Amino acid sequence: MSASVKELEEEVPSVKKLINDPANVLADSLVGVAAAHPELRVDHTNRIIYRGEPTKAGKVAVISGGGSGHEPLHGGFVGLGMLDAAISGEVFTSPTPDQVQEATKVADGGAGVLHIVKNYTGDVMNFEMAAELADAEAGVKVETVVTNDDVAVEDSTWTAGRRGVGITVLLEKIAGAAAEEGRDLASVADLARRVNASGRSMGMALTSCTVPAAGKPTFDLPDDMMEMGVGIHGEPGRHRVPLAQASDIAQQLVEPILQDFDFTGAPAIVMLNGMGGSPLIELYLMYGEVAKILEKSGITIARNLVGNYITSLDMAGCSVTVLKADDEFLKLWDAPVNTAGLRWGV
Amino acid sequence: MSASVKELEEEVPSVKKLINDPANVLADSLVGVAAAHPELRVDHTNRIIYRGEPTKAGKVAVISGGGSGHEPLHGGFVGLGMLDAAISGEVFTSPTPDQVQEATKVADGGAGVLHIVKNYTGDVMNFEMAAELADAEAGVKVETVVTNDDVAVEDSTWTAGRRGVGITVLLEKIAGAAAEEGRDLASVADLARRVNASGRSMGMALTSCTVPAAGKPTFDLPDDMMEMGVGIHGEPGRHRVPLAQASDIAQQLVEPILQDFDFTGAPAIVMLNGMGGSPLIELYLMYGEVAKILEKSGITIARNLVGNYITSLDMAGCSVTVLKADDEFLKLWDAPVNTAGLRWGV
Amino acid sequence: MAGGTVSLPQLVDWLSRFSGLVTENRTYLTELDSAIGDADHGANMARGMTAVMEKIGATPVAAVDELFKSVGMTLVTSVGGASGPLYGTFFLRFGTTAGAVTELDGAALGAALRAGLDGVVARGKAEVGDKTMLDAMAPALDAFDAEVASGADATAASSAASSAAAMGRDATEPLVARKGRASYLGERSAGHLDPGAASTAYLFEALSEALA
Amino acid sequence: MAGGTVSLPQLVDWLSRFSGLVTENRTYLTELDSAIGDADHGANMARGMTAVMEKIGATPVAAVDELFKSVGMTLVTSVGGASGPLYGTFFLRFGTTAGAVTELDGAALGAALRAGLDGVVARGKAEVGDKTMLDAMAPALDAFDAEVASGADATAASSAASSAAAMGRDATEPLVARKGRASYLGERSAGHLDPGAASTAYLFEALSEALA
Ligand SMILES: Nc1ncnc2c1ncn2[C@@H]1O[C@H](COP(=O)(O)OP(=O)(O)O)[C@@H](O)[C@H]1O
Ligand SMILES: Nc1ncnc2c1ncn2[C@@H]1O[C@H](COP(=O)(O)OP(=O)(O)O)[C@@H](O)[C@H]1O
Ligand SMILES: [Mg+2]
Ligand SMILES: [Mg+2]
Ligand SMILES: [Mg+2]
Ligand SMILES: [Mg+2]
Repeated sequence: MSASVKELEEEVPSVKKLINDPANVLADSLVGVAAAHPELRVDHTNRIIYRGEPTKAGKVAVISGGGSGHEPLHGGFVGLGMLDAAISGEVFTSPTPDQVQEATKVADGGAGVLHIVKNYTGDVMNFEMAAELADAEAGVKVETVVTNDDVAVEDSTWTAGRRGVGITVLLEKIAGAAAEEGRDLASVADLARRVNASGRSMGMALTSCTVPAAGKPTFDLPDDMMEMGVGIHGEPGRHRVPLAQASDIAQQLVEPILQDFDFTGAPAIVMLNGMGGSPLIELYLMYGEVAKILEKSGITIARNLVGNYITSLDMAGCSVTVLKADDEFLKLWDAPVNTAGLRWGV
Repeated sequence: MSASVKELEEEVPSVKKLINDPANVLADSLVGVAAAHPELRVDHTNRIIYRGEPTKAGKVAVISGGGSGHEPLHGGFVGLGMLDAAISGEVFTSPTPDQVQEATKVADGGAGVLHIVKNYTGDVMNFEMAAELADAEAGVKVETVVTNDDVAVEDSTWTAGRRGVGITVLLEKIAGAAAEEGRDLASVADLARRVNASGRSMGMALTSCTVPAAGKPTFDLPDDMMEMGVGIHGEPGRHRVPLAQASDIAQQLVEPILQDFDFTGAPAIVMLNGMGGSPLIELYLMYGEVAKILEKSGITIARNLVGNYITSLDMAGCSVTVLKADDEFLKLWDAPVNTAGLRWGV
Repeated sequence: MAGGTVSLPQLVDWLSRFSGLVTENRTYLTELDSAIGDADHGANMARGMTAVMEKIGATPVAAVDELFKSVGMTLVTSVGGASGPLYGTFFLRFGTTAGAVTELDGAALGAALRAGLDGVVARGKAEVGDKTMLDAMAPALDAFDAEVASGADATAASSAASSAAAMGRDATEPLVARKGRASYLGERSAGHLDPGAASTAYLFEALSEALA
Repeated sequence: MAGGTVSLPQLVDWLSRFSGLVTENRTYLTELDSAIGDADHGANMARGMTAVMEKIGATPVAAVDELFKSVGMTLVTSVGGASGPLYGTFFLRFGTTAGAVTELDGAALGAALRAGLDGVVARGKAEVGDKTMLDAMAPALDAFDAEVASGADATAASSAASSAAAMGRDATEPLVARKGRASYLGERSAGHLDPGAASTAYLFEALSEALA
């Protein structure tokens, strides 16, 4: 017997969550999505959320997906001016190639499909296999953009590279608007890569999230500590540091972003994102602190988002995303969008 | 000396929140609101959020307010088609009469002002004093609607009556749309009272919220228990019951609502509201369960909202609001609204 | 106490001691409010009475009505919640009834306190037994009046009122709340002291100490 | 073991034991993944191998390639994450290399396992020392091949592979991760076992037990 074999532990149903069987969280939640959004179409077998209408012939389809637990990302961004489909994996587990392939085939309007993939080993591999399959089996042209905006992770050719986090939200909006305008696949993919290259994010956590199937917090955090540079899967951050005031936290989030990329000389789109467990009153407070620092650094904020957009279940904490925006980005940002999670102009 | 005198306890700054001084949470948060929403006007002295443009002459002003900690309520609902102003008190503490009076005077466009007040002793008294002052000092005509939709509280003429909770969100939308249409004060107030009379809510908590100034959870809840009939201020609920599955929780929320009021014979607007600390994946899951039960009871859901709309800081849990809707309510519901928290049609 | 009357500085001392008591015991008051309310009564009272002491310090007054109008308005405009209008109304009515004087004898003090209590009833529509601050205030006033009626001075009357208020506070424990936020708990509100009754007990404790 | 070869039922037994081990130890695997990952490796492997056993039970196969194509595809389509494509590719390549046979001798088993490992490398682009499942898989295969080269049968080779995999798993503890989710922790990833290396140690433990 292996030294590490543990007793078979009984599944305790007492995890404090609004769920039935922890194994069915995703499936059960999609039932609610379908009930709440008759304007969308939900494929429960493949866990795919589509727009109600099929992709217009000739329009590039923009699709994304990943593990669930980050809602409203991605399903909440399906609709006019943003995504054509979103594929959900299990909580914090990327979807499988067959799911992605199905969404790719169905969403394709003949002009090809853009895959927006957050840079995690699992996501990249599963989308890669799906793109290979979709091309081979259905002849669908796929371009992939991998987001990797998280400055908390040191980059190097020897590692898995940086995580894709907040920029994914902004990119889905901007690329979605470009596709809606009728641009071709190469141009939408190029735009998406430029958005990714111009954006940086940094996150922090006050508490851990709890994965339903695990039934307890992913990490323990003493009452007087916080995790800086945390991801969106309850991965512990790079540094555990003493709890600080909002103004200090803002400084610790913004500084590495500004050190990593030159944001001067153009307006910025800024997102102050909640991790899921922090109340809105705190997120606005944090946005105030972040805006102060950015403006002191000579950066003009042209647009902003404050709220829960790319979450980590019930984790308390927040992240900051800054996108250096040219006129094209701003115009596409302002274009109409009609999704459960973002809506304006319609 | 009194027997209950306790040692002066030092303010521990280690509460896990994105805040600076716990005494300044509201003021600091309003700085962020002002920075994030250039389309709004924030009076930091009186803690009032106004629309960017003054109330059109002849339009009834619809204003609301209450303790903070329930965001997006009320400030997130200021804008075209909904509120003209929102007044914030300290966390869970109603605003003072002078604040309300100031908002009333400023928001008045000559056609009078509707006060939307949630039924809590403090809110009712402070708004009452404000209305007296506004009428006496400035001659502003004020009508008040007090929401009291919480079926968790037994009603009687001997008590403070039922709390105002979720219906407040729906009422602010519908009354705001009616005011935007140009209806007069009496008609908007009458409509608002009809909305309140046709709606019922019930809430529950998995965990307590933590008031920043208190620095620790308002109530302790064992791992295997939940509070049924909880309010939005971390008041303990009416019953502490064993933790249950989402489908059971939905049953325990919907049953008392349906027992209290006859919802058959008309379509319903249903809100599945998050208390602030529960992730969206769980709220959608709960909505699916609630929708199932309502449909089984013969109720057709015509419109819905799923998300954090009237919260209790970082409390995990949810509430259900059902509004029996006639064609007038539905038409006004669908009218354009452009606020930070609700937006469509524009 | 000169000639059995209460002076303006003594009344200021009352407020100062009340401010001290609610500030020192803010955590305790908030804990009481956590059990059957929304965990803010200590913060509310401390914020309000700190504002009152600042206001009084900045703008000295010449008469009792002026003092308490300022106290009442400061509470009304700085506290919010239920306690703001209630304590605010208490002090506003107290001042109006006391009038433009510089000292109060026992009977005049009793009349002013009684007017304050009536203001609380008018504003909050609670009755004795509803598990509110009234349950400390009403017995305190009854004790005060009885002492004055039997010839005692303001000092002795205040001391009796303080004891009665403390007993009234303790007597709220078994009650089921019918007014205020605790009423939402129904039967579950029994077994806890009412936070407003506890702060009202401090109000009379402060009065008694100021006149001692 | 007839004639020193491994039969189809023994290979099914291997899978069944692997399924048992990851399911029994799902909490342990998830705990390892909590420390340096996202707390799902146990759930992922248990979900995948349960699906595999259901699939195998429902559709009996006649040859090794058929069996492992089915296993690989089931893992790819039911697991997701990093482990789904990696273990899926491992078994797909294993089957392709083993071919349409009904039994494998030690050398053939070694070649099939090696092809699986090459598939993991091709898919994940990790190297030994990156703190991944490779750090258990590579020494296991090296030990297997060395045993076969020195004339041992599949049973002995598998037993050696199992020990080497366990040692490789344990050796991941001090490493700083350079691939997978743990790499985001940088230096903080040191001091913890890699969850994928732990599940791979179960893979070889299961093989050794099935052939014992
Ligand atoms: N209608 C009322 N009449 C008298 N006192 C009341 C009434 N309602 C509430 N109170 C008192 O107010 C206290 C609560 O004050 P506080 O916590 O500051 O306000 P809130 O309940 O608005 O949070 C209660 O403990 C009770 O003594
Ligand atoms: N590039 C890679 N090559 C080989 N193995 C890898 C690679 N990336 C991750 N792994 C393995 O996968 C394991 C994690 O699997 P799992 O937790 O199921 O997936 P995820 O990381 O997507 O949540 C790691 O412990 C590691 O052994
Ligand atoms: Mg995962
Ligand atoms: Mg309060
Ligand atoms: Mg209170
Ligand atoms: Mg994992």
